Amino acid sequence: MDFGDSPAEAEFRQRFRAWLVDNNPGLPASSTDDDYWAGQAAWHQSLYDAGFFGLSWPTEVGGHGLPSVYDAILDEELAAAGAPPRPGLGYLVHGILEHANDDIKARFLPGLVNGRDRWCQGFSEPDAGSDLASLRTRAERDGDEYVITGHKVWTSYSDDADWCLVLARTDHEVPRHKGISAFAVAMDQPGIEQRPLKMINGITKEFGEVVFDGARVPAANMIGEPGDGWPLAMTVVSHEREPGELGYVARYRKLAKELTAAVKADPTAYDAEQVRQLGWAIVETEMLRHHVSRRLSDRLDGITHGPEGSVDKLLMTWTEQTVGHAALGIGGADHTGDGDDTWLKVYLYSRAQSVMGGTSQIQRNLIARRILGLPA
Amino acid sequence: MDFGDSPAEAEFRQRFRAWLVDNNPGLPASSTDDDYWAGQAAWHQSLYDAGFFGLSWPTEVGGHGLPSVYDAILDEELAAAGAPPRPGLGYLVHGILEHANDDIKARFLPGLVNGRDRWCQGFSEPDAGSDLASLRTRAERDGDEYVITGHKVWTSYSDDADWCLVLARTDHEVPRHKGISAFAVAMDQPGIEQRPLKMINGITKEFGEVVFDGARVPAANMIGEPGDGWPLAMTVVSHEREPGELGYVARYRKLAKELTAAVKADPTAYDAEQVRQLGWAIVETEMLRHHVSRRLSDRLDGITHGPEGSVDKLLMTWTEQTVGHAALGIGGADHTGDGDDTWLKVYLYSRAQSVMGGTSQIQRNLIARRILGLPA
Amino acid sequence: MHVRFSPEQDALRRSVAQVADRLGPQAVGQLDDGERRAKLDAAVAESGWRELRTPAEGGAPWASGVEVAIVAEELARGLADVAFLGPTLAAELRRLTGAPAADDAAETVALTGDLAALGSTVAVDAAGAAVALGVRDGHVVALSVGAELPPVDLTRPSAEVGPDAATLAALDDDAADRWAALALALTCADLVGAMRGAVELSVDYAKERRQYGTAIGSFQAVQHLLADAHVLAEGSRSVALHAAWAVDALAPRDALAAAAVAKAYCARAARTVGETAIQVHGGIGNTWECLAHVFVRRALLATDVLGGEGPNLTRVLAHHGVGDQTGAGDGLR
Amino acid sequence: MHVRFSPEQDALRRSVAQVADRLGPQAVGQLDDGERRAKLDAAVAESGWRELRTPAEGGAPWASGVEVAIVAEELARGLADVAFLGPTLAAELRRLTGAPAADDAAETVALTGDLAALGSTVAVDAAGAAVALGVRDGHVVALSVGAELPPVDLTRPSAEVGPDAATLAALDDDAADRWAALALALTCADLVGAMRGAVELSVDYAKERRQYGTAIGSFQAVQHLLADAHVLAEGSRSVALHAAWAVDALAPRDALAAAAVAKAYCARAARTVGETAIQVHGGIGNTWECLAHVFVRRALLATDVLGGEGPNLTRVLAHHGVGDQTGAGDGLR
Repeated sequence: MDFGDSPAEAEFRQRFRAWLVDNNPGLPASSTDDDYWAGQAAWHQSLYDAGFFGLSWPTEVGGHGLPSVYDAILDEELAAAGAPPRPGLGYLVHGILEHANDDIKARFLPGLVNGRDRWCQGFSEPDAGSDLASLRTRAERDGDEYVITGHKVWTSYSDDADWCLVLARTDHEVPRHKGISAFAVAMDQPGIEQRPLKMINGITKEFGEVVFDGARVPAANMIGEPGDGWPLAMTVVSHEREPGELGYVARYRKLAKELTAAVKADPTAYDAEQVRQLGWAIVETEMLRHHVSRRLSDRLDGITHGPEGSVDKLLMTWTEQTVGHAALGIGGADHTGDGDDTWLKVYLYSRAQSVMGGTSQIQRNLIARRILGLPA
Repeated sequence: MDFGDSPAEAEFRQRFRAWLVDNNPGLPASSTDDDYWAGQAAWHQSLYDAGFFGLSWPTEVGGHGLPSVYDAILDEELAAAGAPPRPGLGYLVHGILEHANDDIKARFLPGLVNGRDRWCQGFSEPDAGSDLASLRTRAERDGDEYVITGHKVWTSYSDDADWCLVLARTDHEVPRHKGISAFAVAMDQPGIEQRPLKMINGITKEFGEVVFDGARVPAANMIGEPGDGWPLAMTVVSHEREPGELGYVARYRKLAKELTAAVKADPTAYDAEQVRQLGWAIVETEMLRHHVSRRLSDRLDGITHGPEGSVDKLLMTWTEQTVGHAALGIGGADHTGDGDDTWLKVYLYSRAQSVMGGTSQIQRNLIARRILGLPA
Repeated sequence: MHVRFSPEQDALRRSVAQVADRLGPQAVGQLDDGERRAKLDAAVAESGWRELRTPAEGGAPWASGVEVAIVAEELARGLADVAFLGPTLAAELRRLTGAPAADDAAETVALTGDLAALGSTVAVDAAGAAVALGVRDGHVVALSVGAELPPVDLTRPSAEVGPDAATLAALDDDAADRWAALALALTCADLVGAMRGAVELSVDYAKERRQYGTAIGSFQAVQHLLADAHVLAEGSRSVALHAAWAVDALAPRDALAAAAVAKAYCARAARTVGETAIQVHGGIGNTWECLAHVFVRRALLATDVLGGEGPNLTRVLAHHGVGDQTGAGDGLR
Repeated sequence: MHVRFSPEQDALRRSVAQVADRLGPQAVGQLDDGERRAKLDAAVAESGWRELRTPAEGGAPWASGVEVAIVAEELARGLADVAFLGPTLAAELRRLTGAPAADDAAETVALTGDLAALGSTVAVDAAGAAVALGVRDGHVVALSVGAELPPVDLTRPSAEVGPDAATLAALDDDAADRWAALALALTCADLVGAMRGAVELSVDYAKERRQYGTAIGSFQAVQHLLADAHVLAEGSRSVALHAAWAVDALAPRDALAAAAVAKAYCARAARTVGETAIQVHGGIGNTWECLAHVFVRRALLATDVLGGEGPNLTRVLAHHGVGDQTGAGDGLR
């Protein structure tokens, strides 16, 4: 039981800390501004080029083959420097790594990891949100290609994306989970229309809707075999639930740090309720940091988690929403137009965490049934 | 819309306030001590004899035939004087008033209202709590009598009771709700064994278990007709959910007042979290007071509430538990044995409010289905 | 004690509800519909609701705090994007201080930058207003209304105020307390209306939206979220009605204390109810096109006007003799 | 960074769990079984767990805060009614201040009346203790243990202390911080154990108890209450383990800050989890015979030792440079 650094870890920490001094791009901690996403892409490439991205992924795909705990160290240093979090792409990388053949991995993973290729994820549909297995997008074989027709929503960065990981139904004869396949679909083609989705905090660049109307994808771009879409989706979704994968601890710590600075700068301006909200933002963020260290350490011993990801997701959600409440309480709504309205946007953004990657209700169902063994 | 007193109400308020000066028995606000229940009986009779009990019940049974809002005025004055709440027996009175024939009403209600006869309520069973309709106590006809066999729990004051309002199954051939009848059973007979039930705050006098093993009750003591037990139970339970019926606003206000006095007596001894808990105890208690005034006023216009009782019950529960948290936070656990442990007991007692009279889960089900119209 | 609407109050409630339902925005896209908004404004102007707190003979207002709260609640429930809070509070400020009646120019009030008190920084609910009544150095002043500010509440714009102030009248403590009591009671009614609207919106969605082959409103988890939201709205309504009644019925400090109790309760409840509305709508609830966030944003403004949980808990505690321990509150005022 | 138990730590955990499961109370009625309690005490005495913080060569303890936390967590999970917290903290106080080793008499610690700091008013976890080490005027003193007090925690009695105090050693700031860090980390572990035990008890009950013809654990509302309780226990475990590690690995003030973070989190979580346990047990959960309240009462003692949410949030904020605004806290110490 050691939360401290090994000599190698300490060396890495020092090296990254030194690099950060000159390379902190000064972005906000989450998408409160549409410029953020362009900055994120540059930040991804900057981290990659300096050797600080994909730490725990295989070297063949551009990663560094380090234990996952290095991600936690990176996150701690990012937060300490007030730098933005690392782009969280692990869910896509793991989905492809675990389910694709070597050809797909070799063709797609290096560009995904090095940030030169932008990817989006075409899973959810207007009538298939929590109930993903009811998706209706279809892919029909036409020679060496499939033709895709359907409507996806919540496709992150779809406007900038070069590629989309699309789930589509290839077999209508089998039960609903079984007839789904996954494809890497090029976004730059006539059969695809992309529309921005405006979020409640006004951001339009994070999510989009994508309409596939006869888009074409080579059969060789199928990830796995026909019908393998569901297990791939489960891999992706389970990684989407893991704060260690997403690097969100750095997000929350950066926010808590900025809120602390605001209160310290003018302590008499804040009442007991606001100070209390700050206290809980700090406490929960620290809790999550240690929880992630514990989970990432389990991987050192080869332990991978199944339903425990739902525990992590709820802790992450509660932490983000506690930080969001502190942001609203302390930063408040800007009624004067003087400052910016970042804190209000942080609050509004925090509400999505209890929906995306599976609602909090779904996570609780999974915990009750699969961890606690309660009857259906 | 008038929260203020009419001239008649103001006169009543003054009269009661003057009486209270000399007649406040100085009991705690809820059962934190086994002596409390003996004191409650004397308090009931004292209120009755002075003409301040059963304000809204018919004069024929010893009430005063006043509008229900007089109960709210009485509760306000009790709380203002730091006097104990009025005994809450309205659920039994209404159950009998609404479902019994004139003979039963004449025989039983005066003694119930004047406090000379003590009553308990034999509804719940070890395997029939929330699911009351599954009760298994049975009453079998034997000439002019019924013979009762079964096991009841949560029978309030069963050790002192003269009478028990018993629900028992009289017909096993019909669906479970339909075969239940209600009886007024004399407690002083050989076929009844009473055992105290010790609550988590150590109190043993409030609730008991009652085992009926061949207890006898005249058929003339049936309340209503055979099979009328369920509608009677629903009347009783719905009144048990109403804070206006139970007089609990006075309980919570008295507690909040005592906690306020403790903090005012030594303000530097309490931290921001404790002061905050006090603030919410005051705010929620005030909310509940006004809510009860609103509900009682509806009755002036002849409006009776159905599922809205579940709304009242949840507001009452949240208020009691907020007061309970303040009691724990401010009064705390007494580790020195110097003072008394009233506040710890108040906290522990507050936890039962989300179970008795139907769990909070049941109340939410009723609100969702019967008020909001959500599908089953 | 008769905590029921009179027949006249019931009729008022129905007529406000009709206007809000007929002319309020039914979808986010309709917020930009200037023609609709002009019709709504005309209907409200014609109704006389904005003049309920102007002085009748003897200086008393034409209507009590209860009538004003009824209007505020129903307008909020329907997300009516029309001036009401601002003009009403401006009229009250003139009435309480004996300032001369306004000329024809539409008025609102100016508050401090955080909206927590009367001031001279931001004009709230400023649609169509030319003048904002604020306070400087203990005196009521008239300020010109400038450019609209980036909106927090999409239904009620705030605006800059000009630097020049014409002094109208002195503001004594009783008037300040009475005014604050009305401002708090009004924002409570606004919050109650927003809660009711948000619950209705969410219940309707939960009945329609299907996942796993069934309406999501049949899941106990969703039912309980909505049940709790309904209960919070009902409790808020009771305490807000008391505050509205207290505005004219109690002494100024007691009226303010009653209002502070209500505001602390309603502000906390509204945050939870708004979050429930977003949650029940799932992904859709996090998009701009869903009305859930319009309710949330309206509640944010209503919360901030004269403060939410923190400042009002401080007021309540001070009223009960528990001193301000935070160094930031200001007691009852 | 390797946040996993070593094989030795795993083995320790298993052996404590075995003792607690074998000799701890399986029902409320067994709390009065003196024979069982004597066997449990003998097993713990034999194990040497109470001596983990006595000094080895060089003055370092035999085992780190992590081992001590492992023992505390598993004992609490099994509601073990045996002295551990008190003797461990007494040994740590001697070790840190260089006070001479205890003679054979069993020792515990004396705290202030509210248990929030070292003091000389109440001896906690005093079963079998003859001596309580406390603090007066900045010095560690030895006090005699008197009569047992009415218990809050049914598994660990508190006791009066005698008036006479033998001064043992000075207590400097670093030692006081380090000691407080261990005390907080230990009580966090205790809370985590109580939470785990309460969740297990409640899950088992929810699987068995039937209403409406089905196990209550099949209702989504009950499932979600228990799922949240499990998540709170898991989050608490992570932050409590960090605090336990920090006791010896970080500088005293940082160790104390880590412990305060953990205690604030665990205290709040434990209150909720305990209340969930009572709620899931329904009527039965509100009776003395149900173990739910024994977990709640154990958690109340663990919460109060060195304080719960309020004092520890204050410590955390002070560590981050946000001053004490309440007039009641005492910064990091």
